[in-house]
Amino acid sequence: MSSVTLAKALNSGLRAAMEADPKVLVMGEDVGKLGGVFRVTDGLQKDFGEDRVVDTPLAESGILGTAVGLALRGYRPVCEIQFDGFVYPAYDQIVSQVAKMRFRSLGRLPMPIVIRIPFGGGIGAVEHHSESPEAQFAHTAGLKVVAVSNPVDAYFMIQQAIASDDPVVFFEPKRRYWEKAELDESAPPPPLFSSRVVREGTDATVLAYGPMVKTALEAAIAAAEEGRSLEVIDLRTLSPLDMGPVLESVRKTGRAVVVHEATVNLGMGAEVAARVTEQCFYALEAPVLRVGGFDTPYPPSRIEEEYLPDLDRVLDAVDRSLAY
Amino acid sequence: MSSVTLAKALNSGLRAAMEADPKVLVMGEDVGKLGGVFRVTDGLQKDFGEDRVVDTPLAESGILGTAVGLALRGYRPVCEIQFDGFVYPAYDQIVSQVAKMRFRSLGRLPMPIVIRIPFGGGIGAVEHHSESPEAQFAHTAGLKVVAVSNPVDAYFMIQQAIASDDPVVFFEPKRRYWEKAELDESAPPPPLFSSRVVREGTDATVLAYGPMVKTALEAAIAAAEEGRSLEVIDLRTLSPLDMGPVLESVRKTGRAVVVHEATVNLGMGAEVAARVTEQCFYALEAPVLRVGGFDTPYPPSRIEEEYLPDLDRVLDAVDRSLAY
Amino acid sequence: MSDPDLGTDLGAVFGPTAEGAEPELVQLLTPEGELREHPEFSFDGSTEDVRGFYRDLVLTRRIDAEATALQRQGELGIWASLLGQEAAQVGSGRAMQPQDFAFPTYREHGVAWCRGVDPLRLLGLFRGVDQGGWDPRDDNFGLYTIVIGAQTLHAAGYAMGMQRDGVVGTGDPDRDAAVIAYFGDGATSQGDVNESFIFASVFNAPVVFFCQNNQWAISEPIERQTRIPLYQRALGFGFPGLRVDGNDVLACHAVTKAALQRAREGSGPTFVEAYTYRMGAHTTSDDPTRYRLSEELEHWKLKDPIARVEAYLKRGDLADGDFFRAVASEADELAAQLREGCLSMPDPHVLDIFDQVYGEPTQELQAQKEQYAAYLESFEGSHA
Amino acid sequence: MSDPDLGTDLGAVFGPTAEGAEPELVQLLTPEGELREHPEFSFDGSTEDVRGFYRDLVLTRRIDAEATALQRQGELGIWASLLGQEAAQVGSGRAMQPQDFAFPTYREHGVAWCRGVDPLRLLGLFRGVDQGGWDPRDDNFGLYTIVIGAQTLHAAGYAMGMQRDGVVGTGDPDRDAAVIAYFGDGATSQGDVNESFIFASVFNAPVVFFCQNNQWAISEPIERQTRIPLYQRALGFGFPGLRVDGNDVLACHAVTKAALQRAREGSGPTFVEAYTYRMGAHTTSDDPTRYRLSEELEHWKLKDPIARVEAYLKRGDLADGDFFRAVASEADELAAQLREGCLSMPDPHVLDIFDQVYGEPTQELQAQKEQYAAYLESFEGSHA
Ligand SMILES: Cc1ncc(C[n+]2csc(CCOP(=O)(O)OP(=O)(O)O)c2C)c(N)n1
Ligand SMILES: Cc1ncc(C[n+]2csc(CCOP(=O)(O)OP(=O)(O)O)c2C)c(N)n1
Ligand SMILES: [Mg+2]
Ligand SMILES: [Mg+2]
Repeated sequence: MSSVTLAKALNSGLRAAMEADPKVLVMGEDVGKLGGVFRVTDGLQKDFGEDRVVDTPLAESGILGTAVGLALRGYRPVCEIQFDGFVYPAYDQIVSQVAKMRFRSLGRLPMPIVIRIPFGGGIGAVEHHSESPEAQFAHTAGLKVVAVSNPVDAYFMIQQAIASDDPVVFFEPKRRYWEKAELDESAPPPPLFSSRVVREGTDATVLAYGPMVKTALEAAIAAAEEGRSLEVIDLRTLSPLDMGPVLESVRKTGRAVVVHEATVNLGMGAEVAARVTEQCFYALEAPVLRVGGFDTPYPPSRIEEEYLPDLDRVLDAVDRSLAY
Repeated sequence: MSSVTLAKALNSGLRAAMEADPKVLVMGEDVGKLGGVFRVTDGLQKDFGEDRVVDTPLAESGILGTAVGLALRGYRPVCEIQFDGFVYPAYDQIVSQVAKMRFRSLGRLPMPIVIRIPFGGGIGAVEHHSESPEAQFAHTAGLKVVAVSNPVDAYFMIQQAIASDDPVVFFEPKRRYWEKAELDESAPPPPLFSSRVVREGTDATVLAYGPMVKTALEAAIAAAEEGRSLEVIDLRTLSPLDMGPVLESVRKTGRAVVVHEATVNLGMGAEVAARVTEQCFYALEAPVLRVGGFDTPYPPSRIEEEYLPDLDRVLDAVDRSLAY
Repeated sequence: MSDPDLGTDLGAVFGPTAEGAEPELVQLLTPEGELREHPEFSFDGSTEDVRGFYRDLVLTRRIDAEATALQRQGELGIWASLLGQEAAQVGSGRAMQPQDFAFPTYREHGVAWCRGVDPLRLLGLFRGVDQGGWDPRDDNFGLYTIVIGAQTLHAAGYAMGMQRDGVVGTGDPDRDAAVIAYFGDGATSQGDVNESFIFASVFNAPVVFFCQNNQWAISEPIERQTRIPLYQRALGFGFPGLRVDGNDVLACHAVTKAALQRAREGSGPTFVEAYTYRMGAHTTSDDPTRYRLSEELEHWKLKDPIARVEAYLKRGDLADGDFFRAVASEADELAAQLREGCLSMPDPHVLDIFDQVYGEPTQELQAQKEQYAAYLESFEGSHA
Repeated sequence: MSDPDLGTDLGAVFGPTAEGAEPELVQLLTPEGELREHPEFSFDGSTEDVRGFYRDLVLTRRIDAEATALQRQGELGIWASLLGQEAAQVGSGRAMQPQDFAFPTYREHGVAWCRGVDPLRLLGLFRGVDQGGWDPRDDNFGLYTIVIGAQTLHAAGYAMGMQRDGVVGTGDPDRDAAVIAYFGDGATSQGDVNESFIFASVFNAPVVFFCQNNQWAISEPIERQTRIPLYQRALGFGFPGLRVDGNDVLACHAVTKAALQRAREGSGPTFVEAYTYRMGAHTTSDDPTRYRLSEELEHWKLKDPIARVEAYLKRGDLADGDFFRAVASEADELAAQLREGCLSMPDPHVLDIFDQVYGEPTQELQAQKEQYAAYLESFEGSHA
């Protein structure tokens, strides 16, 4: 048992995966000597060499396109996108090649590629460094999408994602990179594509993932002081969604609030709301409410705290839900 | 009054816009002599010259990126993406530049760019020629997104989109290009960003856009024969959504089915369902049901008719809704 | 332009040297069927090889013609004809070793033939029964790629994989391998293609970039993609580029063989521009009369890739009537088989697609499959 | 490699001619401050101009230093220093005419200065109060662009607009205009940048591609982006490319002026590689000690862009102590103003963002604004 940051847990997970399988490669911009701008790949090139930890030319489409070729040759590339806002140049290779190669080949050609994306805001960054593009990938058939919320999941989920024969878009909550937790590397992890109740409650269900899980938990604590019992679920997997625990919880509480940083319009909350409503219509005491970014581009960092969902906005939504 | 195809109506609309404003440019692959693979720009280069109807190098990011520069210089580029599946190389320029330039400039710099995208399946095409990527653009703040369903709208909406100082992603139902309708060019059109009831009914509301409007109307006719009265709404605008007519209708019928070709998971139907449920919760007799593509890539054309939503699948959903 | 007051003509002094100048084109067999000397390249094959090329060229063209006919009769949804590009494809395809890997566009039917892919498998995509009916690992021939240029990055990455597998520059001819990436003149404008040049050159990956410049990208002439000869693009990325007569199978073979050899030895990428012409429409959906003149076509007819080989074989009495008759009837048989196979191609079953998306199926998708199966059954078999 | 059995060395015969060979670098002022002759270029300005450059260089460096200090003190979230690149930016910036237009990256503070943009406006993005605080139309200086390479396509498009406006090649020096696109060495690997070369060359658009090769893309050395001198990239696209001493303000001015002139006259694009060095960290968030050696830094210190101009002015008695003192104190004043202005920069109001997304506001967004305003009020002003 040791206390590690989320960034360090990812680093350890990557290291474990590279030790376990010589076909695992890490590639991206500045992942070598620098160890990535968040140090997630720190020390890997030193220990595994330049052939397995590849500083690529500055071209995201090139990174994903060559990763496809490497995967066809039997490798398992783990591609780092330096910041969420820079995944778009690779969008074509991701949605038309990575996501479709297996389908195109009648199921023959696996694409064991992991696309690591530090996402979300809250770190006082400039434009394009605080995006939340997860819904666009979750909408793309052929991809699997997960989001990490804590160091323990980070350590295990990155290894599970690398072990997957399907392409996984792996979202890392950059504002939580420095949060710590006790990590027991011997404790058996839950399946990669499963969501989990992280706090039990009875009055309403708060659904979150990535950086918003902490916010949801803080909201639940605050609510408890006011005598309201919130159940918090960490979705963990965004595609496929693991609706089991979600439906079970909502059937119990009758109320649900979905929280994410991404724009509410067509964000993950839309899909969760639609499914919850469809699958436990009569159990709902109130419509599923959504808390997320407004329908604007991400604002200048000086006002990002007002733009981002926080404890108060979650509780406000819970109040509105309970008012039904 | 003359009977024109949807493709011809777009052609006439483009011509009218180019005559009205010398700053309007048409650019894309094969839009010149060929007149586009669907002939939507037929004859325009001959009449307006190569400076205003530009055959570009084969590079979608280049098309949108240079369009941004032209817009900054005061032009109004109308960019043709040859097929839906080929918009992705331009995705970065669209979501990070076209969509954000005005916001980045504190509202100073308009981006009067229209991105024409023939979308959807049903024409027996090969891979990448039958995609429905509208939800991804609707999720992107800074863009406006519309979908055309008939020749009359095509003629007016393309002109309205070109006249807009905001970027408009303009979806054209390629399988309906050859459908005809009477066009009265002097009839005043409804606002661009408005949805419309295209058939009145009382038992349930069917919401559709683009190619699926015809399918929805056919379903309504079939339902009528079985004594069920369906109201059909053509959403027309996907971002912003015009919820007024939708909510009014659902409050009346208590039931709604959303239909689109795109993958159901995080498709437009998710957002419509979430909003309808939130905004007329107590009026709903049944959850909003969604009919759309399965969570697979678009299949080989020999089975596309089974993959695509059709009259029967719409009616099946209506039955399930009425069963609540 | 000359700019006296600044005392320098940037274009002249710092511009592309070969601008304007007619680029030299590697040719070993003239349109008349005469062998030609070239200072750098020579065909090192036997007469048997040339007869083999002739057979490949004829069969390839026949396959293409049959597919076009099948489309006309509604058996294929669309077809992309390689008419006129047979020599570029057979010459380069035959230069490959079994361990090499080819990444095609949607038009490399001749390369597929050389790699040993059953021509029938090529039709699936165009008939709409599948999106890639062969297993690329069987013959080291990738799936057809429709998104222009995307496959060039796959090629660079695959070549990087070969480097990591230690099959480059070992000196063992049966071991050393390389990749060949096919693309068109229009594709050279895509960011992906240029990025593939960068990855390949920076990592010195064993890739031959084989560009068939057939003068057209649908309706756009080559001038819409470049203002200098395409092969010179490579000079901007630090590796050799050269232009070969794309209608000369001997030259295409010699040049590609040298480029592949260079890649296998660890000397990095080469750009080969096969200068040829798209004799047919872009695809069966296209109408070239809208944008190009028939004179151009007539001009290129004189450079036909097959006629010159036939002339060469006949002039030198290197093949007799029996040979030509045999090839012709083999072509007819092949075409007949192809037609028969096409007509009897089974349609896919819609329920199968749910199992082809992921290696590890998702509950959600399985549920969709079951629901849809039940739905189809509710029509008592009228759909299913 | 040499390949006897194939009788040709593709690399030698068809490879980039200048591979290996030390590329020639345009230099007019040596690091020691001595003027140097060049066959093609000469500085055509006056001593007054050189003093002006000196002032620009010093003030630019001072602005940069102050911004770095402000970041260290927590007044800016981040800062991208141009330390070491002053000459490239001032030389090229001063070569522009008012009607020309510049598309910068996030590091062109020196160009902004030359264009007349208030330095304070540059800080907004880095302080997080806005994402572009100046109106590009005021000084023909585009907004900072963070997505690497994206602005090069905007530049090509803007230049195509100039062509359509009839302000290229008219012969009227006050009318003819051109665009200059700034980007780094790392950016040359992006598809967008290569596509911008293609659009500019195919349409012969009036663009100068000004690449500041500062040897590093964050932690990646130039070898990760190219294996030949960057300026040679242009040869692959059919327009001139040349390398200039990026620490020599006179050479950067002369070369950029000639390139812009060429563009204005309608002779199309030019690629200028300003060979320089990033003396500081990539940004204030970066730690270069993790990936590069201090020797390199020491080596480049000897080529300082300001020292050589100072040496030149002093050696020739072209400026006296008063001049240098005046510039120094002007710099201090400017820095003080900048600091004061920065500290008093108003924070944006969150409710304003709802009005900056669209020209024609949407009901949905207006509703969100009103709801949020009401929500904020519910905290009796504690938020708002
Ligand atoms: C990214 C992308 N954009 C557009 C298209 C549509 N398209 C198909 S083929 C083609 C022209 C390709 O020309 P070229 O590269 O010269 O190859 P050729 O067809 O001549 O063999 C175009 C524009 C596409 N398939 N992919
Ligand atoms: C598309 C994209 N990918 C990655 C980044 C992250 N990033 C910011 S600056 C930079 C390096 C740029 O190097 P160079 O082009 O040489 O410019 P310099 O910073 O040296 O001036 C990178 C990778 C980005 N901003 N945009
Ligand atoms: Mg072509
Ligand atoms: Mg740099």
